[in-house]
Amino acid sequence: MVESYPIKQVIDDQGNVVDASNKDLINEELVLRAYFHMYRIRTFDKKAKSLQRQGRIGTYPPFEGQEAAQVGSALALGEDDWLFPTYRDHGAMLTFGADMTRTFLYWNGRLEGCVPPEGKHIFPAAVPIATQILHATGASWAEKRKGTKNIAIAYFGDGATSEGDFHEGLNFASVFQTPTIFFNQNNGYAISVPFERQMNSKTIAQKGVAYEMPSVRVDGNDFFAVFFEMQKAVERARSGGGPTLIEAVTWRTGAHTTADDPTKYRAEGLGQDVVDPIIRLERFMKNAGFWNEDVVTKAHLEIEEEIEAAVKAMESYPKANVEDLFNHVFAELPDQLQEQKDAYLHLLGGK
Amino acid sequence: MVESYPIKQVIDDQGNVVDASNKDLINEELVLRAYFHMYRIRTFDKKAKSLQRQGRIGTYPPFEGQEAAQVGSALALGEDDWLFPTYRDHGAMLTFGADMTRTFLYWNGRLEGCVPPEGKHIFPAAVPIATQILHATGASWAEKRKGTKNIAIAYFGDGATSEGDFHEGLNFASVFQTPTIFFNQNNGYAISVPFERQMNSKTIAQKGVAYEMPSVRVDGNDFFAVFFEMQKAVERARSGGGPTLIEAVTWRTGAHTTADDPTKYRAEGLGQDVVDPIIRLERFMKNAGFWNEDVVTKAHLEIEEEIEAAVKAMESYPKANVEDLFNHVFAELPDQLQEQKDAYLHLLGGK
Amino acid sequence: MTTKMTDTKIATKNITLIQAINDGMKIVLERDETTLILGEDVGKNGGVFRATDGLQEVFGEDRVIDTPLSESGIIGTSIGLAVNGFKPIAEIQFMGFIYPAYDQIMTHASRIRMRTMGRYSVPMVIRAPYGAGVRAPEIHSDSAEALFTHMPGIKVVCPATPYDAKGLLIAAVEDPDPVLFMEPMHNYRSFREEVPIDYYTVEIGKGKKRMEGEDVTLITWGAMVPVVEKAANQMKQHGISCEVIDLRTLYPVDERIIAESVQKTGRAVVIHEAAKTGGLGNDIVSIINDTSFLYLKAPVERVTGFDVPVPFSSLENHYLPTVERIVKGIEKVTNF
Amino acid sequence: MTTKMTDTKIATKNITLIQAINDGMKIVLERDETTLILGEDVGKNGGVFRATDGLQEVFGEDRVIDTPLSESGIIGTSIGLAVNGFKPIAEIQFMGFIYPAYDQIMTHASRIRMRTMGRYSVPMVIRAPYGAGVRAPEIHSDSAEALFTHMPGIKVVCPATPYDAKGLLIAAVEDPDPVLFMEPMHNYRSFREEVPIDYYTVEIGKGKKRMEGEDVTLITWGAMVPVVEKAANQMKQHGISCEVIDLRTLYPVDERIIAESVQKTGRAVVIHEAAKTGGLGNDIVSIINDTSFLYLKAPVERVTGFDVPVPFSSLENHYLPTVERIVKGIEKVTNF
Ligand SMILES: Cc1ncc(C[n+]2csc(CCOP(=O)(O)OP(=O)(O)O)c2C)c(N)n1
Ligand SMILES: Cc1ncc(C[n+]2csc(CCOP(=O)(O)OP(=O)(O)O)c2C)c(N)n1
Ligand SMILES: [Mg+2]
Ligand SMILES: [Mg+2]
Repeated sequence: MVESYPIKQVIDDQGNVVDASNKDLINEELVLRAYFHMYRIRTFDKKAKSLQRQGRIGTYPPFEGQEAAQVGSALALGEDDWLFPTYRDHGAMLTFGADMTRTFLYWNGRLEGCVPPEGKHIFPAAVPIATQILHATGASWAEKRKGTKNIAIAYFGDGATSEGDFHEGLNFASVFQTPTIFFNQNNGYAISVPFERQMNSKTIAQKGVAYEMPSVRVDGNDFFAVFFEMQKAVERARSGGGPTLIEAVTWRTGAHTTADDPTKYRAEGLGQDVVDPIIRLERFMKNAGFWNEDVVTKAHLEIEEEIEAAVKAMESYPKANVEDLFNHVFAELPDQLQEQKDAYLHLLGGK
Repeated sequence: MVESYPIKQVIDDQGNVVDASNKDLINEELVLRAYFHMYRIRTFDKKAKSLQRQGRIGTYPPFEGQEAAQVGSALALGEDDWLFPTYRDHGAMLTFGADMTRTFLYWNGRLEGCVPPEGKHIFPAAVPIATQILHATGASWAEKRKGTKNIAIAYFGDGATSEGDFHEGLNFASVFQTPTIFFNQNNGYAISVPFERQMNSKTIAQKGVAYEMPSVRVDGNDFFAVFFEMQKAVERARSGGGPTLIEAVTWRTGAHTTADDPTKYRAEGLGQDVVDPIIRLERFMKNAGFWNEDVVTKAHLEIEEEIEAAVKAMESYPKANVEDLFNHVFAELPDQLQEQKDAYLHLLGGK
Repeated sequence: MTTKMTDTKIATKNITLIQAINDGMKIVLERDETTLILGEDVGKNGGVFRATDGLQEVFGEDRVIDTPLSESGIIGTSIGLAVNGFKPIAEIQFMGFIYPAYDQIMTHASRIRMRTMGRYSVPMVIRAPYGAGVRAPEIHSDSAEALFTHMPGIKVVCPATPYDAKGLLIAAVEDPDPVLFMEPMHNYRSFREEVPIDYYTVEIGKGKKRMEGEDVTLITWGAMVPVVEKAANQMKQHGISCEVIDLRTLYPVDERIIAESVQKTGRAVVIHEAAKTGGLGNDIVSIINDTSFLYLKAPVERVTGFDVPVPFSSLENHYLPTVERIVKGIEKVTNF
Repeated sequence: MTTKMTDTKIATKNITLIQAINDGMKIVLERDETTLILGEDVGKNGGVFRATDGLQEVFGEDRVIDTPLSESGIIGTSIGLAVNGFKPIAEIQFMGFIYPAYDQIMTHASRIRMRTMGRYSVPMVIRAPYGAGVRAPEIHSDSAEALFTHMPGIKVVCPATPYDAKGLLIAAVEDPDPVLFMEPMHNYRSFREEVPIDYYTVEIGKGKKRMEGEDVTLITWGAMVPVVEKAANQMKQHGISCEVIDLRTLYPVDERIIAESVQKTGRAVVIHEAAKTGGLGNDIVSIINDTSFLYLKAPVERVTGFDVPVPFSSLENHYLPTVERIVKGIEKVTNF
């Protein structure tokens, strides 16, 4: 089966173009956007890890190594599309337009982190694995029913494919031909469990066969491969062609979360041959004449400033409001809950 | 995909041999066993429907039309194998050695119907769809761990493939290479929902690809096709080759259950071209010289007597014992439950 | 089913509970084009109980949707539809088959408003026939309300009569939050009632006094209501006057109606089908403990299903609270 | 972790609750070769909390098994293993992820003995870390005991201390029926205790009096035990003497220890993390109502989580019962 799903690549590890079919589409604007976003979320990720180490935010799941997959997919979306992320996809969320301060807030245990900017369809990250796959199917089905051309993307990992909701979601999407993209980041691990123990199949793409769903396997560390395959899937979905399953083969460079110790289960040196997606893009930029030191330096500065500002905003954010414990459970609080709230606020006030 | 899964057939609708590769294996003993069991469970099924109409048993799910699939699969099992049926597989259960009186009792709302004969590994029919697929995986895994050559078969319908447990079961089986046979009876309907609305794939067999699991599509109304493909799967499982998915394409001749009215959802005449599996076997027997009027008549009589005796035994069975409401919830009743039991028995006694 | 004009000029018809539910759905599908029906066999077949009978013919396959056999799938996609502008009415064929969807309801349907501070919400109704006593196969007869009253973020409703069924169903669909709508199978066709032909609602969160009484308060809901009324009538003959309360909504429970009644009678019996331990009866005991402690003349009695799985049909009548057991319970509190 | 001989010559070691659980599993894996451990990350990684640390090294990949990420799969295959001669100890990584397996537990694990009149049974332990207060992400902090105490056919156990954890775990594995073993994450490493090195069991179904008192009975379990003890100590300074009961088993509950204590003190406060409505606290109120009505000097008070989803970590300390809220509860019953 694995032969039926060759890994699509546009640039190789050295940044050389290996598939020139989309060459015309690779222009400066695209390259710089890709670089900017990948560098931006990488810097965010580093900052978040460092904040966690300093106890300034809570447990944090880094996505280092998956930037090409997250940026390549998110940049292929349109303004009005829907994004259903996991806890590891804040890179994609930020690229798609999530607020950075709120993203930090989320990882600091703040409800506000779940609220997307007005008009942006970004669902809060799904923590129970694979559940969001059904929400994306439903939300994109709603778009189809409304007669729009909007689509939804569901992000999920290799481990998520073992859950029943993965299967039920893909089946619903294929039966109702919803405009949904099932975007898998196969980063080799589900916490400590390697891909080979998660499933007996050599690819995730082949799981599309069960649903007669178009599927494709791409090099998830190759921004262009991800972006162009995403574009195809987006186009198919928008034009009524139904869902697509994309397997982006990538690698989780770091730990599962800041609470995880990969040396417990990952042989030393494993994955060292994986070329970092940003280095790969840089190599391509240099090879292909897109590298402009001034532009890059300016972008770095801009990004650092943005992140510093977001950290500051997160840390000076008004304290969590106790009332939010109660206020959003229902549109209108039932009497019992109102009483519980009143009594508790009274107790706090009486301190 | 459908081309990759041609429907395996040994005899055609007219009872002619179309695939002679197993011809040597078709001997009188096998043919007569097949005929006996198919006729036996058909007669049971008819009796059960009639008992239900007379209010002598409760709601009943007939399996008419699926006899070749159920007998063909069950006869390929060994004494010590495990059978995990659904509510529609009492044909397979009876063939494998379930007690007929108890089978009637089950459909009369009696707990006793779930208890297999001593030493026979027959699980009670799973009512929540697809759940038994995981039990079969676990029980056969246990056999593998014990180092036996025993296997387990899980029966399930086309509708069951939509449940998460179907997916999780096949994934576990393929990861742990358990000796499990996933035996699907694709009878065209899940109550009123036709196959084409249950899934977008044209076959169920192709779902094996997701798990890199050998799978095959057989004519489920052709006893020999089912039996020989089952034998292959059994052999593979016993010899450490892991699980197999079998799609037996068949047809539910009657209603979903005696409470169902298929005219609500099934166009008149639909399925009328399906040749009854018993007629098909009879044609083969006549064509191939296995038909012996005396033997057949004797078998019919024997079967009728057995069924009459079982009905009698069911109807003269001791009344349901109230204590059974409490006795088997735990190995030892907790105090609270013992009190509930005592109080209730006291109340009944005080009448 | 003949139309009738009552004094107040509201046109009514004499229908069963299941017809009332069908009627309620028809009205909401007509009034609000964002409403959808999803479930197994709800379309062509009109539901295994005929609750959605005829609706697909009127509203099309696009709004009355036969789904694959997958409860988590039904609820999960309904959540996606609900956050994006639709109001799904999802049918779970029997309440005993809601468990595969428990995760989606528990971690998403009930939490999305909270998690997004109101940005997204899930205005969805989950319909589920529940309860024993109709000789159904295994697992078909569970009463799982307590698994949902304990789940913050979802309301739980359970009508006992055709009138309440229609009015509560429409209210549930209009509710901005998820509502589990439990339907007493046993009452589906057991009696008829005059029900307004047109749109009306019954307020969620309000119980109803079905019988006035002085000596004991009987608190119940759903399929148990007629059984409790029978017991109350029987007690009348023995000179004991029972007040019968049908809770109708199981979350949020109408605490006031309970407290007012128990403060009058000083005695209470709670009756439900589900197992005693962990059952909603315990919550009622707590409410009485909290609100009416000093009024109580006897411990509150619970007459419920036993702490055993709902049994096979041959034993289900032993499992269900009977008039006799309820009478015993009433005698216990009156003789205390 | 030094070995120590007590007076009675039982060798003990001073370990945390999570070490005690690890120790308990090691002992059962040694004693009974039909025991298996299954779960996500339980093997090489030794569990996300290190509960199974080192066990795969000792017992091999064949007995300490990393499974695919699929809770229904873990429980469903464990059921198959259990009916066919094995004793699976299935880990659910956090209790908030048990919901996808709810169907398998509800319709099979808990019912198979009943359905087959004892022919088949499911001697399985489901381990699940639960509770808030450790700044975990969303859904990781649920306390879902009431969803299982209401499920006939399964026992529910919840230790608060290292000693009880090991003894109850071994008892759970030896129990012939399924046992849900809830582990208070908050207490995993918060304190140590002398625990016998060797095999011992703590009886399932028996609570434990942690403090003797005269004025009020405080009933709790798991992670709330230390908080309640703190409150009790604080009350002592105000001249109010509290009896503290750690239930340890949540089904079947030790009704006697509750009744005896409340009949002595005449007052009770139940404390738990889960939401108030539908929480186990209501069952305790009912038990007191049934057994000790005439002894009660005040309504039983419940100090619990609010009827809201367990919140994000920034608000979890407001959600959890605090010493202050418990003190208020005690004052309420003593000042009634
Ligand atoms: C239903 C459920 N079970 C278990 C967990 C605990 N858990 C969190 S992340 C994770 C691994 C997920 O692996 P994968 O899907 O590959 O995504 P990745 O973390 O690699 O991005 C697990 C087991 C969970 N969040 N939800
Ligand atoms: C979890 C669950 N959901 C719904 C049902 C109700 N139900 C009983 S049989 C059935 C259809 C099953 O179809 P299929 O798997 O094709 O088997 P068949 O009945 O055709 O043999 C349904 C929906 C159930 N038993 N369990
Ligand atoms: Mg992964
Ligand atoms: Mg079918």
